[in-house]
Amino acid sequence: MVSKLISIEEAVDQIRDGIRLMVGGFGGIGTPVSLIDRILQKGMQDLTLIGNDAGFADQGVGRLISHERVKRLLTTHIGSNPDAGRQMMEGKLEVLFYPQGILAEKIRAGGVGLPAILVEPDVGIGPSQQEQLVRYAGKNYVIEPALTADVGIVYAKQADTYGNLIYEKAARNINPLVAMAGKITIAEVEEILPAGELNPEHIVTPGIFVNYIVRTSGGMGEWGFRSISET
Amino acid sequence: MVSKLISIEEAVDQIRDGIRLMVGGFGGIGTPVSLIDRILQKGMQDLTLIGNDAGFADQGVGRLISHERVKRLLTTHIGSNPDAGRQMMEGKLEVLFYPQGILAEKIRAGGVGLPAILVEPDVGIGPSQQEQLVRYAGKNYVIEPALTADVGIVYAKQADTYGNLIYEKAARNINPLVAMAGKITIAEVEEILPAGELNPEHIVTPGIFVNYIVRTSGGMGEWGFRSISET
Amino acid sequence: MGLQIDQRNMIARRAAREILPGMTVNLGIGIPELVADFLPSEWNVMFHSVNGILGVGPFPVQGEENAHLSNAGGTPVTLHSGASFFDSSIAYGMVRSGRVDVAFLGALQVSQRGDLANWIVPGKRVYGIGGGPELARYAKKVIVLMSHLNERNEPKILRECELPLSAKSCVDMIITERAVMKVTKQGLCLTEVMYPYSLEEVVTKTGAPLMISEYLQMVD
Amino acid sequence: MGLQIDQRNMIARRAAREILPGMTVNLGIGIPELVADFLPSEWNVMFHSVNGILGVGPFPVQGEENAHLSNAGGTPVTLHSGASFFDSSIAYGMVRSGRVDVAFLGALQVSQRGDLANWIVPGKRVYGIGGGPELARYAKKVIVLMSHLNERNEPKILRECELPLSAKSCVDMIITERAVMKVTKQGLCLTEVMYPYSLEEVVTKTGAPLMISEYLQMVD
Repeated sequence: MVSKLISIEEAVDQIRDGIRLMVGGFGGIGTPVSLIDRILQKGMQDLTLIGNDAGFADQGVGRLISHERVKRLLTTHIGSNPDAGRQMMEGKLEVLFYPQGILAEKIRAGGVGLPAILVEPDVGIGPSQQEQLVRYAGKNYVIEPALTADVGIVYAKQADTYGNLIYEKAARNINPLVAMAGKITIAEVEEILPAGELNPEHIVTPGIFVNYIVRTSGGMGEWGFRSISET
Repeated sequence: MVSKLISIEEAVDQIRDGIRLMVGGFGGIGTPVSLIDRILQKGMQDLTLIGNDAGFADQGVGRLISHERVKRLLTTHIGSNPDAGRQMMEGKLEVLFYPQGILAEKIRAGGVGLPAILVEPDVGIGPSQQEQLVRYAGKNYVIEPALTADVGIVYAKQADTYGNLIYEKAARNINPLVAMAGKITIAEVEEILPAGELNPEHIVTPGIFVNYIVRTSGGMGEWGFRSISET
Repeated sequence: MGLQIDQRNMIARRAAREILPGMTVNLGIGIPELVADFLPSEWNVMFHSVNGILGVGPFPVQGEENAHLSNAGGTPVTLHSGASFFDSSIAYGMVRSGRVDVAFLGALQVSQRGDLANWIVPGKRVYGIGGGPELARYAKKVIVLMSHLNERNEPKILRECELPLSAKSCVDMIITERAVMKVTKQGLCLTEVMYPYSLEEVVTKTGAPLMISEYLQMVD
Repeated sequence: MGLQIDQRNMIARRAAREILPGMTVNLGIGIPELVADFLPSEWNVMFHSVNGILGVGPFPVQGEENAHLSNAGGTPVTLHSGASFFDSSIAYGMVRSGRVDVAFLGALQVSQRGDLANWIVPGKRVYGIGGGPELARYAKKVIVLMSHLNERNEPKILRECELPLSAKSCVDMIITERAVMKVTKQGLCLTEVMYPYSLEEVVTKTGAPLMISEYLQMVD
């Protein structure tokens, strides 16, 4: 079998200025940090970033925002990255907020080829963002378009060379959804095995969704935990 | 932890004449046969049955149809059960056909609390079944309502007493979707372990979706395989 | 804001009394994260975390944190027996299909009708909408745990929220370091006043009318 | 209908030539199930089954069938290395998002425009819509494998399908025991005639006009 394992440099060649980049991870956990590092080093900019949250200013996906590489952010929460809020208020960063479960379903819909989802209007989508309403079975619903991306990047614990992925604990979060929604999907993985060595029952993301695998250069160790906010 | 394990008699007490019953399984594989046996014995009738296919006349879910316990069938394929086709043509059985992937998504939508899905009009939903069209982003879509059930019955290989489920091979099919879509979900299971004995990474259906577990009395062994159709 | 750790713990301890054995409970970020500490493990309360865990256990002892195991707030956790992992779409599927019994949320402001504001302070700080609106809309019971006053000692419980709303008419109960209030159709009903605060101190520092429960308790 | 096993195998062998190494391929019920037998395992073609398998392997030897491992047609199968299991919503997610390279389907009738009928014979037999319409609509390439004639020796390839359609204008290619035809914008183009049939026998037994390819092959 042709292995999908490539170098991180080859992988990041898929990512160009101005693309829609979707990123797995939730509050820093399960973020593909090596890919993000390399995107920063290569200087890509004007990105449209889609992800659960804005991470932290100096960690994970948040660094793309803090280094002003992102012009548009589709997310649910930016409380842990004050740079995102500041750039938003200064008009440098366009932010579209979605409720977390809705964002997850929009990404999944993109991944499984559905055009859109129907959502109740009162779950946190601002009226200005409600592009189209439809009356159905006596109630109003918002039509929320499915989300896809030019490139999706995810973090997984294990892969085989076909691209089958297994995640780890809470690092699963939105990664399996992001893995389906990219035209190109790149997985950053800790352990890479020959095809056939993962138990088919335990695979969470079938390899058909994954175009490339790269070996992670780590980074988790340095992070530690941080509470996202204290209300 | 209060165990969700009950007897098959207690489980089938949840099922009454005229309810919407959703059943896991695909072409006989992964069907909760012991529960179906007991439903037949108890004489329940006027069921609305939702499932992938009509099974076989003398095996699995098909027996409910052949014994004329079903008045309405929402499914994708009945080619393997001639009784279903005959009852349909005689006007005894109302059959609504959905394309397989659409039926699966309708069940999933019901399970995760979404009201409906949007579907392209040319994937096999008959015009007479297209209840409501919506124009969205320059194209027409059918609004297909989410499916839920009064009771959903599934087959799993392993459960713990909290109701976490692990399936086996192709017996997974629509079972994890059906497990989410019932107001009451009953799982028929081969092996039942104390809570904590299943690896949390390997659980496919979290126990929150499952109300009751019963021990299967088997039946798979006798079946053998049959090809659904030969075109 | 500005609460001492013992006040935060007191709120969490009181909140735990709203939970019954076997319930499915979501703990939001902040004070809600502390609630689990006040429940006996043998009650088998299943704590739900929107990042994809059902069955969150106690905080780990220092040095035994797992880098991949935190709650939605980023705090390291452990697992309870019967726990499972899944993706966020299923986590919210549990919420949206009505399978979460109680959600504890933090708040910036709450109105007398149970409106919730917890995502933005215009011109100052943007948190983001997060998962609050969906938990508020779909959990069977919604309880806000927060400080009674903001940093400028102004009431956070108001006739109308001044901050943009996260969700309307969703809160069932408010627990602060000073008081416990139920949201009823007639407005807020004060049921408990916490030591060392007086009834008058609670009423004065609440920005909405309070009905006094006939069973009002002064809690030590 | 009524084809001998060697004819069915011949169709399947010819069909296998439309597959390249590493492709993702869906095999429908009937003759399509036989296609995998004619591909070298080292090509690592990933066979997709809508009941929730990617990486279907060869048929097991008799006595080694697994009761829980069959393809969508109910035939026992084995696994190829790299295989995975998932639920049917993900199986169709792969289809709908355009990740299946080739789908081989059976048919009752096909029109000259590539319309497909394979779900009902009104008044006689109802098969059901199954997964055909979605595979037909979303697979990158759709190839029908069927007998050239029905049980009454009438053509199954027609100007217009007489039976209710499963999907419109979706078929790219038709392979029967008599011929291989491509569906083009101008209509059907005959590219191969199978031994022992003659060009005339194919044309006569086809219910739609056939353009003859300038590269027409008479296949032994």
